[in-house]
Amino acid sequence: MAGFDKLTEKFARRIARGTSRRSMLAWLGAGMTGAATFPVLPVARAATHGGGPTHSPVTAGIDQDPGDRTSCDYWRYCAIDGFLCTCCGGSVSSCPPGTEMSPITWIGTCTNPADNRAYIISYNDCCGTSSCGQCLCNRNEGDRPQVRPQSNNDYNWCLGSQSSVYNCSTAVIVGVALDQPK
Amino acid sequence: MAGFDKLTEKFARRIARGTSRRSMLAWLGAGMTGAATFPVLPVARAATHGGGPTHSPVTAGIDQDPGDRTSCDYWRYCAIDGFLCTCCGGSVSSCPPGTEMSPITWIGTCTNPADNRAYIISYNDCCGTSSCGQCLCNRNEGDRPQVRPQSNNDYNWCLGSQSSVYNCSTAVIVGVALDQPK
Amino acid sequence: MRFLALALALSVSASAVSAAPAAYPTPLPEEPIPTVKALPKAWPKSWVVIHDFYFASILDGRLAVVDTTSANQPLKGLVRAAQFANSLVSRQRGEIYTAETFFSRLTRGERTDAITIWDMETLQPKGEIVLPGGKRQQSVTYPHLFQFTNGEHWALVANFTPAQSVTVVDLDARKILSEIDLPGCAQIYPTGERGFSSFCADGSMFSVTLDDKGQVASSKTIAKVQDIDKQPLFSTPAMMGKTGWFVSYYGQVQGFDFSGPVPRPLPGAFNVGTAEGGAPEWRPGGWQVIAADAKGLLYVLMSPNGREGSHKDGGTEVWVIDPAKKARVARFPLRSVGVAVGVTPEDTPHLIVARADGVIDVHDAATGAFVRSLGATVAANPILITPVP
Amino acid sequence: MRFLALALALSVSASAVSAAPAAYPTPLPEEPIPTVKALPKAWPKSWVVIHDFYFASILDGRLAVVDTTSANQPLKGLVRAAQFANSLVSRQRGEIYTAETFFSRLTRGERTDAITIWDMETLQPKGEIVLPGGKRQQSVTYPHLFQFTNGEHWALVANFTPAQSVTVVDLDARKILSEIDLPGCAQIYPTGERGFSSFCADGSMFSVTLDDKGQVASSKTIAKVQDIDKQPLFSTPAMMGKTGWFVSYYGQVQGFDFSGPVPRPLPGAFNVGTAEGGAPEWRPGGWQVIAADAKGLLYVLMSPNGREGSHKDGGTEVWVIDPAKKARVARFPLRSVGVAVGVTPEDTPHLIVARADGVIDVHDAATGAFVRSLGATVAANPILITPVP
Repeated sequence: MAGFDKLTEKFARRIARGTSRRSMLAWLGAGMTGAATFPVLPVARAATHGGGPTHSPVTAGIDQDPGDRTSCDYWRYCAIDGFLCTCCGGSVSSCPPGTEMSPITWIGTCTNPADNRAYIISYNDCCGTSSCGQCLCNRNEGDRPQVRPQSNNDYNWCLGSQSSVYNCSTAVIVGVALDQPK
Repeated sequence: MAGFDKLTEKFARRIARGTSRRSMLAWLGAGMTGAATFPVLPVARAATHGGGPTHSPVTAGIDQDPGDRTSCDYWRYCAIDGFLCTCCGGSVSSCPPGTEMSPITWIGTCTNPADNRAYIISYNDCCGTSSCGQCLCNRNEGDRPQVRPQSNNDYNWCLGSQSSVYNCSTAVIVGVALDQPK
Repeated sequence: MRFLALALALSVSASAVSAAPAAYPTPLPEEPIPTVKALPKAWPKSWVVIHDFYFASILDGRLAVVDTTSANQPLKGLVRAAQFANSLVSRQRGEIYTAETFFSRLTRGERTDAITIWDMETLQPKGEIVLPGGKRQQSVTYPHLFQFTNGEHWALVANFTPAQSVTVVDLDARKILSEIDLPGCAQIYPTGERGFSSFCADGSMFSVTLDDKGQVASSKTIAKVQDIDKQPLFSTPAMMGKTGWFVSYYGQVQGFDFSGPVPRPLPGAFNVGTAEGGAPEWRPGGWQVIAADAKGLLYVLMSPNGREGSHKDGGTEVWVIDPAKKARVARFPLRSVGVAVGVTPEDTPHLIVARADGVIDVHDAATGAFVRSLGATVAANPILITPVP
Repeated sequence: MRFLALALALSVSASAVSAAPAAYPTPLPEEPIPTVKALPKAWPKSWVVIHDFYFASILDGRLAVVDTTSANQPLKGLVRAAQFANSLVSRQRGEIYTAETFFSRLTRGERTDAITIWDMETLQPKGEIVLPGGKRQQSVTYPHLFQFTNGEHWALVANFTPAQSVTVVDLDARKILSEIDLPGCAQIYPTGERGFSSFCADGSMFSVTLDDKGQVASSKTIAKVQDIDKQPLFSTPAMMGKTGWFVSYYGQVQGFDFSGPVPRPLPGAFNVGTAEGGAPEWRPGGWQVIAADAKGLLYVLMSPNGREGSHKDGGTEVWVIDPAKKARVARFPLRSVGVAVGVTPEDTPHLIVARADGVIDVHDAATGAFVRSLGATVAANPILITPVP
């Protein structure tokens, strides 16, 4: 396992240094035992609410990335499991102030309904602050048992971080998939 | 303050030894700066629910002590503030397994609608387990600002206990008031 | 003391004698302080332990001890289960074990992993066994991340850093015996007298026997016990003695005999079947989707909206399966979407259903008839139901 | 590594190229990892800090940093406020302070009380000051259990064991300066340049000036500043500069000038008045029932069901009071029962109402008109609203 740990550590350090996405994906392609984000509340999708009873959607502002990022239905959340950082002080791709973004996490593949491309989405968790409590969302397209960590969203991936306490989850575009999701 | 601390300690030890209620009340009458139990959720009374959507009441089984002890309306709860131990694995006068009963607490005076007597009620908190989360109840008849600790239910009285973590509140009869509540 | 004296004077002034009605010549008796309830030494077979994942504060998770016969006071007590905890209950040892994680400043600071030992009568902690390395696996709670072996004298704890390993703990001596690397494998299924098996990422099962020091005595790989792409098995089986019955995302049922030193996949996997009303089809769905009773029947939580990704959505029916006949013998409609099921070992067994809205419903296990609801009164996020064997 | 290699092989296999529509020739850009948001160095005047008491897990309380202008993303971040915590915000120091309590095993074990120092831009902890003695007062959060003095270079922490005292903390040197016994007195109202006052159980006020070492330089008792039996004052005043405006359970308004070394009760207490529709009468009700704006008006949360014990029930109207005229100048109906009120220091001030159902509503402070609701999206149990001065 030493080899795997070293790989993970190396990956974490690369991300910390802000290495380009391209090189990261190349590395991923070379074969990372990805791993998952976080909890599941069964039927959490129904329970999820947005920023308020009748609020305007939080959007990218461009037609190519459609949908309300405070809604569990947003396309990037196809395999997310947890509180949406967009409702917690962060955004779809950034952690709230006061937290630390987990350096590694699991990678999903979601199809953007606007451009019909399959994007590789990294569900990095935000760590070190307790449960955000807002916009709980659980979707499991492509989720598989824990024996396949790179395809399972039940792990707490606040793991490479200083604290393992979980706050919320992001859904970061890290590239376009070479292939379509199954 | 040393004198006060000593008194408090002595009181705690007496209770721990199970000294008779009579001697305790005599001591109280001699003048304890009582002190309060615990939190307030404004309008918590409305939010309180019993053991289930349509459950049978939890009663004393005698006409002289009427009412559902899982309901915030029960007569002994006239100045309680917190989760009802009756819904948490304890009872109206005992703490749930796994907790420790706070040795001292604040004393309210509630009128029993059956016998029309004013009883002295001790709202001992149960401590060492996290928030029970069931049957939150806040009533404030006779509650006064914190400057009068013996009449204020906002203090956490998990204080003489090993842990100050609050679980739920009891409402124990410790005697009949010499006088009626105001 | 000046202010104190004044306060005391004020407290005494708040009073004026009343006459009690003749109907009740004697006041209600004084009640003793302190009083803390205890539980029976032998818990009734109608009691279950419900794991409350506590999403609103995952670091403050808990176990609820629940009397399923009581509609008005079902909650008998809470046991701490902090930060993605796992738990075990041992009737023979009279103890509950929680594998937990703590930080010195609640959310930050120094991390400590430990097994806490709780007495089943008092629910008080009796001790702890610190787990070294800060590597305990944190996941939404799966039962098979923390298991007994060696006749409940030892416990096995799953680690994930993401390196995978298992820590072997001597519960009698309260000490760590060993750590066993488990690259590419997950979950712990006790196997034989002293050992365990795990599912591995290539679809095989890896099995270990332990010596009396907790070291690996032998190990074996059984190839192709599952096809993770085509029939991924839910990680949590229904246990019938030492036989584990697993169900796949698509309803395939596969048994494993864990009684010997090496697990034995039972021949003749079969499907729970289909039914009308699926949109698009019926599939197992929920967190704890399968349970067993003492008669040898399986209870599978089923969703009519089965599709890719629906496997954690919960179900609206429970299908009763006889694995001996490889056939479905009944369909029980639920009152709402269930996420976890368990069957009590009572003389008249009950099917306990934890619903997505937090409500616990009790059904007759033989007929599926609704018996009572406990309301949403024991747990915020009930995700596992553990009958006490 | 055998299993790992297999897992990797599987992960790569999950894929098949698709054509993107001509409408979007370029894919969405990759986004950087890690990314953590920061807050502006100078928080807008529309932001408030809302204390979430978090009843479901009191040990996991928190502060919500809230942008009251945003209906769809009002929550800007959370700051830990563990176990009956208190907090302070200093714009001039760019720091938030939380006075908290921790146990080494979440609910049990060794207790540590500490002030945690948080950076207002990053919401990251910058350090802590351990409070000795395990005596920090734990109550439902009152602002005046933790206060600044000495130009925000020092903080004062209320203790309750139930012996009452105040710990004086040097925030610059991050050390404890002294502990001052306060028998029979409660709450901390900063007074003069370096000192504080407290209400005492006999209705007096006790006032202390501190020397440059944090020791008592002088003290004074002002007798009969309130009649606790007849007009008990809510402990939390509305501050207008160094004048604190308190309201009683029955609507009596009393000002105190805390600018000098000794507090000065302002002459001419008056009542917020009465109105039709009370059943039996209008009284102040809620947790934080009074707020002030920059123009010198007071906003008092009023319940139409005023009676003994109603003082924490929340209110359905806010009455605007001009203390200079000693008169009510407006009545604002709320959309639901409010439990806490605050007024922002914006150019166009807003009245922020925390409701019993957790919803935060924003009204125009001048007219009372409803402006927007933030929904129940920032706190489970919002009980205090702190505008950032």
